[in-house]
Amino acid sequence: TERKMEAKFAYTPMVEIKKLEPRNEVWGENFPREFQSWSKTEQSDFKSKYNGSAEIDMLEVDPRLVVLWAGYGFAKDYNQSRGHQHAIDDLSNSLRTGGPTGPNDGPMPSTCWTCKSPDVPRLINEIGVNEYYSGKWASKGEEIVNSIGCANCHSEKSMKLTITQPALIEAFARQGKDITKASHNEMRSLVCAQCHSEYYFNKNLPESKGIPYLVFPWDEGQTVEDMEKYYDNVGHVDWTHKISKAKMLKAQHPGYEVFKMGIHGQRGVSCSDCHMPYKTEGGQKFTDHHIQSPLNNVANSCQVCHREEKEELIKNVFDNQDRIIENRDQLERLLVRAHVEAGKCWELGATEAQMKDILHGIRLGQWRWDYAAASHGGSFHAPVELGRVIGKGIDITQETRIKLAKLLMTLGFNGDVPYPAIETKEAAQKFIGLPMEKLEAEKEKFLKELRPKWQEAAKKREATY
Amino acid sequence: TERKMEAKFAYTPMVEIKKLEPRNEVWGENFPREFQSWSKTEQSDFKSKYNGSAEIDMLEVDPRLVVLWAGYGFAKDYNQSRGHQHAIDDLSNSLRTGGPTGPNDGPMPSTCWTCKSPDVPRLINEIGVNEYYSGKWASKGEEIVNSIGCANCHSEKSMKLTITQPALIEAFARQGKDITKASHNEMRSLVCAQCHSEYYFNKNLPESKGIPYLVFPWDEGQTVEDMEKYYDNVGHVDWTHKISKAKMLKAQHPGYEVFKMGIHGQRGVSCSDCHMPYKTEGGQKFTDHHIQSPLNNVANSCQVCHREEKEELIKNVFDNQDRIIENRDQLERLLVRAHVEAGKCWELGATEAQMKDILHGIRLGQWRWDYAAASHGGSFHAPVELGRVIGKGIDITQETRIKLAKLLMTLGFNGDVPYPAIETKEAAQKFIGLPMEKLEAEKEKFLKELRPKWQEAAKKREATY
Amino acid sequence: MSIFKKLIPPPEWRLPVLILMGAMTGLTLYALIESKAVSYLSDDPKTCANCHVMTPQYATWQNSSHREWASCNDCHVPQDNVFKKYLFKAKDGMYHASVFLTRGEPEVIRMKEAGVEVVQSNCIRCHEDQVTDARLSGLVEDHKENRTERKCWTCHQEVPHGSIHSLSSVKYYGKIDEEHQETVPAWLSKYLKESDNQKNKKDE
Ligand code: HEC
Ligand code: HEC
Ligand code: HEC
Ligand code: HEC
Ligand code: HEC
Ligand code: HEC
Ligand code: HEC
Ligand code: HEC
Ligand code: HEC
Ligand code: HEC
Ligand code: HEC
Ligand code: HEC
Ligand code: HEC
Ligand code: HEC
Ligand SMILES: [Ca+2]
Ligand SMILES: [Ca+2]
Repeated sequence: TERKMEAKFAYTPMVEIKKLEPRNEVWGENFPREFQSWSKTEQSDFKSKYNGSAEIDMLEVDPRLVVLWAGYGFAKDYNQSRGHQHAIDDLSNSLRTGGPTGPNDGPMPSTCWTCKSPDVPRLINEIGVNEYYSGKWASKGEEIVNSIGCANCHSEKSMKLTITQPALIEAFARQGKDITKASHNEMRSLVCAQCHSEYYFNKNLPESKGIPYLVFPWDEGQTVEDMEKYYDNVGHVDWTHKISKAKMLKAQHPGYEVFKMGIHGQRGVSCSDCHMPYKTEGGQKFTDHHIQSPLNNVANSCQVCHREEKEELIKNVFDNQDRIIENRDQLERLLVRAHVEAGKCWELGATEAQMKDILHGIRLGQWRWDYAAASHGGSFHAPVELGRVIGKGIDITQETRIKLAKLLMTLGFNGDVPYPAIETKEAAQKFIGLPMEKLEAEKEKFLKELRPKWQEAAKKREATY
Repeated sequence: TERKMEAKFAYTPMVEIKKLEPRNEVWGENFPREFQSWSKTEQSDFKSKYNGSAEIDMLEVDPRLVVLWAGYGFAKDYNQSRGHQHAIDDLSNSLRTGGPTGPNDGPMPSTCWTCKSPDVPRLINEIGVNEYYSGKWASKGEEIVNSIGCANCHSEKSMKLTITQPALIEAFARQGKDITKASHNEMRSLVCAQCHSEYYFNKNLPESKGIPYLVFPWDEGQTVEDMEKYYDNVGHVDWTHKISKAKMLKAQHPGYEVFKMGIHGQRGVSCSDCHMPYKTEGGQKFTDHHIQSPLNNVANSCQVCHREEKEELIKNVFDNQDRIIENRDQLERLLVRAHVEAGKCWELGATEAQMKDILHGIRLGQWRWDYAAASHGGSFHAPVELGRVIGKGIDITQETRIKLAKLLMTLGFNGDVPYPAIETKEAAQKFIGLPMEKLEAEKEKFLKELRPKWQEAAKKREATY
Repeated sequence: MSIFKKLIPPPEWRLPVLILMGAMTGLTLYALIESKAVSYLSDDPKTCANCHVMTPQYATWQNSSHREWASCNDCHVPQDNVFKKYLFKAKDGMYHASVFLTRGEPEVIRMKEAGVEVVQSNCIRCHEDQVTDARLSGLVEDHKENRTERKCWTCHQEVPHGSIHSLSSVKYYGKIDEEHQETVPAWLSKYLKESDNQKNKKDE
């Protein structure tokens, strides 16, 4: 037919896209609508009640977090997520990644780059998975510069959605599922599951001994209990808490897992339906690549399926979030108390044997809190499940505090362990003894000296493509 | 032809219905479809995962309840609700209403009849509200014999929906709302709110001193906190717990209140949409008066609005219920523990002052549990809100148990107070010291001797209508 | 030949069978007439609503953005091939008529699988140029498939019948506007006829 012919003639690709091309602008030549909308993830000006693209210092908003994470990187710096185009900058700017002075310096491994850039699949293809995961974060600074983009989700040949994350493919395989069999609609969520999933670094994989290999802990399932079972089985510990000495787990954005348990996930609504809804321009429907909070785009996301007023829909979201976050915040307070009470026990000379159950209780309670808290959007994605998880978290934490109360009295302490003075981020960081000035100075130096060199080197390399 | 005629045929009344006619059969002459469907509330053969019309002895299913209600009527007997046509029988058969031997005997007041029969509006109209609420339950035995029916919800003149429950009208008035301004769609839920609402008996109303006047505690609002505030303000106590001596509140089916906080309530879906869906037979549209679990009628209720398969919809309901009930059951266990721990404290010589906060904590924790548990269907009607309520209930109860743990040690008790042996209803009732045989014998006598007399007297009275 | 022979019943059965066959033919005719099944062959939406079971769909369609563009048959009958169109209609028509007459219609009618496919392909028939990008079809593998495999009304839930589906969902069940509305009452239109006709003549 005429139009189809037209298509073949008029729309020859502008450029040929190389395999695993990391530069989004290059893809943009062929796909201007998608590229232009993707570019808008640069914007950082929308704030909803709890989320949005604006930069929000979570430790400022909620200094309790500092105590919960004492002894771990997150106590130094933790911000609410921003658009995909900020991923590289935010990783580099975070105090968690420290101030490396050379390729073998700094607190974080290479693996940290994994969910931040289309340079990652390129690099894995070039040097292999083990090599990629090896070494310090700083060792790949010159290689990884483009922020999350086309090559993370698309194959350049067919433009089909594609999975470029080894961890996701491997997690499916270990569960006996073949990700290549996923339907197109499932792929509209699975491309997100590449990164918006709970993960840990496993250093004991037989073929990758000593390498912090990225693993999704889904072997037993994806509920909070399933993943806890997995971690308990493999004996995984993310860090030892500075105050309570509990062997902690950190939950990291189990977004996909939680979403699947909610009613939208159950009904087959995909992440893209809400975060990348179709948009009509010039009578053509295309996928809006401005991934963001749907509350900044209710008309194209929610209202295509729901006839209610925008205000009403936003209220529904807030109602769910308010109800979940009320108890989540309370659980935080209880965990702060549990940590300081455990600290007091040690101070009073408690034995390992006396503390054993208590420390395990703290681990399980905080894991539940974090599963709910780190799953951004989860209070809307699956509120009933998160209500359950937090309720159970409160139960476990309080049961632990009963044991603490008894132990404290056994140790001769009769009063209440006071709630720490942590009204501000600064106060909280001081309370746990973080040398903030030093950390900030190191970071500043890194950003002024080393990082510009990485960028320069990368520019040169890319010029040869 | 028949079917076309049918569509055009309007009702011509067969009989004239008297004002507040209590006999459902009489209304049935004019409205055979509604009457016939209403008659089906007699059926007691459907069981869903947690509800249904079958007779379910809740104390048998869950003997923890016996301990939670120690010292209160509910510990004697408590069944899952059945269809409206059983209301009079179930009230009479319940061990809670005892075995009166004459009009001024028995543990319960007249007010108990209020939500069981269309004879109630008739009687109130005849003798006045105060007179109706006065005296023992047994004093009205000859007057109230027809089970929940037409006159509870309809005006005989226009067949319009109407509110015949003084407590509901008064609750609206105290909140500054005029119930006569309610829209038709609101009325489709408000007729249910007449009975499916939290209530208490207020004996201190200025105009009705000493009379157990039926009141809906909605002055501060309808959340669990709002009603608690109301009860704390008026200093209401339903009973003193036999073991812990806590001044308890009993929540009674806050069905309407909870429903309104869920997404269906928020969207303007009414109770009738699910429990009395429209039905079309022979071209006539009518309301299915077989009020029951919608899970026994998914095709006509849920599927009007949802395209999913029946099995899928039922799974959604069970998923919500499972998630809520898991933590609700855990809260029950914690409350059992709290009661027996408090009992132990008294045993060890605790003082009122030492127990004050603890007892208040038990009151608040159990009130939250009961708000969630007594609201049948609530785990589906508003799961996110009930998740919040139960989470908070767990928090309060456990905080109380921390106080208990400390007090027990202060009183010289170092071990764990054992969880009572309450594997069966019998064991639990024995544990709290209920003389079940005596109660059952009294009831039997009443059912054999007094009740037949009531029924006979009523028959004579109705023959004169 | 031998097959026909086998079908002829033994002599003693012939009379009852004849009567039965006559009755069946009569009943079928009755069914066809009573349900105005012949009207099924037309494209006028009102003929669907003839059968009061279809009133909710008629009423919702009438209030939809599609009223001016798509009739029932534009969506519910295959439009790619004239033969298929009438075959589908006849099959459907007989089926609906028999359900109607036996009062088997459920409170909430739902499309059967075959019907779902038909409607989906009709959405695409009209909207293909909007939902698929001719340009991208060349560059993106499976572009058309990706865009059209999900049922359109999982997102566009209100197109065109709204989201409440039930025989009881419309107020004047069993009546479509034509039957109970007289925009211009008969006595008045009789009076107006002449002047109308005159006007028409003048225009000519
Ligand atoms: C039915 C719609 C819907 C679906 C499907 C959905 N989300 Fe969300 N998502 C939301 C809403 C609403 C929010 C809350 C936004 C806010 O509070 O501003 C949200 C929040 C988020 C946030 C935090 C956004 C921010 O502003 O910081 C992330 C990240 C997120 N979702 C990722 C996902 C992923 C990944 C999936 C699929 C696995 C998914 N979502 C599926 C509606 C949805
Ligand atoms: C390659 C990894 C990766 C993939 C694939 C990915 N994300 Fe993200 N996403 C991130 C990271 C990292 C951030 C945080 C960036 C930051 O804060 O600097 C983020 C942030 C977000 C945000 C927050 C935006 C804001 O305005 O606050 C949303 C929403 C989101 N992603 C949704 C999605 C959805 C939906 C998909 C799939 C269609 C997806 N993401 C795929 C890594 C990824
Ligand atoms: C499996 C994918 C994945 C891995 C591995 C990963 N991240 Fe992220 N990261 C994300 C996602 C998704 C977000 C956005 C989550 C959100 O807030 O909703 C994010 C957000 C961030 C942010 C911005 C918000 C903040 O926390 O301040 C920083 C910084 C960050 N990650 C650093 C790191 C570091 C350091 C590591 C290694 C220890 C790491 N990431 C490993 C997926 C990942
Ligand atoms: C986080 C994942 C993700 C990233 C990053 C991403 N896409 Fe997409 N893209 C999708 C999804 C999901 C779809 C929808 C596919 C579908 O349903 O057909 C899509 C669709 C497309 C399509 C098909 C046409 C359309 O609009 O639906 C094109 C072309 C496209 N993307 C180009 C790009 C380009 C160019 C970039 C980089 C600037 C990019 N994409 C980055 C996930 C992504
Ligand atoms: C692709 C279709 C689709 C999109 C897009 C969508 N929803 Fe939904 N939504 C559904 C379905 C399906 C249900 C389940 C109820 C049902 O079957 O009608 C649902 C349920 C809900 C509920 C009730 C459940 C709850 O969690 O309280 C709310 C509220 C809701 N959606 C709000 C939103 C908001 C806000 C957005 C946009 C951020 C959105 N939806 C986007 C299809 C969608
Ligand atoms: C959206 C549909 C819906 C609405 C609206 C609704 N309910 Fe329900 N109701 C249910 C479902 C589903 C159940 C659970 C049935 C089961 O578990 O078998 C239920 C259970 C119940 C039960 C327990 C039934 C039993 O089998 O014992 C009662 C009583 C009840 N609802 C009363 C009400 C009242 C009163 C209202 C309005 C104030 C209302 N419902 C509104 C769907 C609804
Ligand atoms: C006059 C008081 C009254 C009114 C009005 C009333 N109910 Fe009930 N309802 C009851 C009582 C009492 C029971 C329990 C009867 C029993 O167990 O013997 C009950 C039981 C039920 C049950 C459980 C049935 C089962 O099979 O287990 C449902 C569902 C229900 N009511 C819904 C409604 C709905 C919906 C409305 C309004 C349309 C309504 N009720 C109006 C008093 C009332
Ligand atoms: C405000 C209305 C109202 C009042 C007053 C009321 N009830 Fe009920 N009653 C109900 C409703 C509604 C149900 C069904 C609730 C459910 O289980 O979902 C019910 C159920 C019952 C049942 C059947 C289930 C069971 O608990 O075994 C009995 C018996 C009963 N009530 C006894 C009483 C007694 C005794 C009193 C007085 C102390 C009383 N009722 C006062 C509304 C009321
Ligand atoms: C628990 C409350 C309740 C009881 C008891 C009740 N009805 Fe109804 N009735 C309703 C509701 C709700 C409607 C729906 C009104 C509407 O939406 O138009 C209704 C509607 C009706 C209608 C209007 C036509 C229709 O079917 O929609 C008639 C007639 C009727 N009821 C007769 C009766 C008769 C006869 C009885 C006793 C056998 C009875 N009702 C008992 C609540 C009740
Ligand atoms: C009169 C219309 C109507 C009826 C009847 C109805 N629903 Fe809904 N339902 C809705 C609306 C509206 C929403 C909110 C989401 C939306 O806007 O699509 C919803 C949401 C839901 C949700 C998602 C929220 C949640 O609680 O998880 C489920 C599940 C659901 N309904 C199941 C049912 C079931 C089961 C029944 C029958 C017992 C039922 N519905 C009856 C209109 C209805
Ligand atoms: C624009 C396309 C379109 C037109 C025009 C249309 N329909 Fe439909 N029809 C649909 C779709 C889509 C569905 C499926 C709705 C669903 O499942 O939610 C449907 C469903 C139905 C159903 C199944 C019952 C139901 O409500 O889901 C019937 C019957 C029906 N249509 C009859 C009609 C009649 C009669 C007309 C003309 C008056 C008509 N349709 C016009 C698209 C259309
Ligand atoms: C003789 C009465 C009658 C007429 C005329 C009629 N229908 Fe139906 N229709 C029915 C009945 C009865 C059903 C329910 C069948 C069932 O679900 O068992 C039905 C079901 C349907 C369905 C859903 C079931 C399916 O097969 O997918 C569609 C679509 C539909 N009709 C469309 C139409 C259209 C379009 C017309 C006009 C061309 C029409 N109907 C004319 C009686 C009729
Ligand atoms: C006979 C051709 C035809 C068919 C078949 C058809 N449409 Fe349309 N549709 C149109 C036209 C023409 C318009 C523009 C109407 C307007 O501008 O008011 C339109 C408008 C729309 C719109 C935008 C307006 C709105 O109501 O939201 C949507 C969405 C849509 N159609 C979806 C569908 C779906 C889904 C189907 C199949 C169930 C369908 N169409 C079947 C011709 C058709
Ligand atoms: C995943 C959800 C989804 C599915 C499935 C879907 N659409 Fe859409 N559709 C949308 C969104 C979102 C828009 C954009 C609305 C806007 O820009 O205002 C849209 C826009 C449209 C428009 C343009 C409406 C206008 O007002 O310009 C038409 C026509 C349309 N869709 C038809 C279809 C057809 C036909 C199908 C099936 C082949 C379909 N859609 C499937 C979500 C969907
Ligand atoms: Ca954000
Ligand atoms: Ca029941």
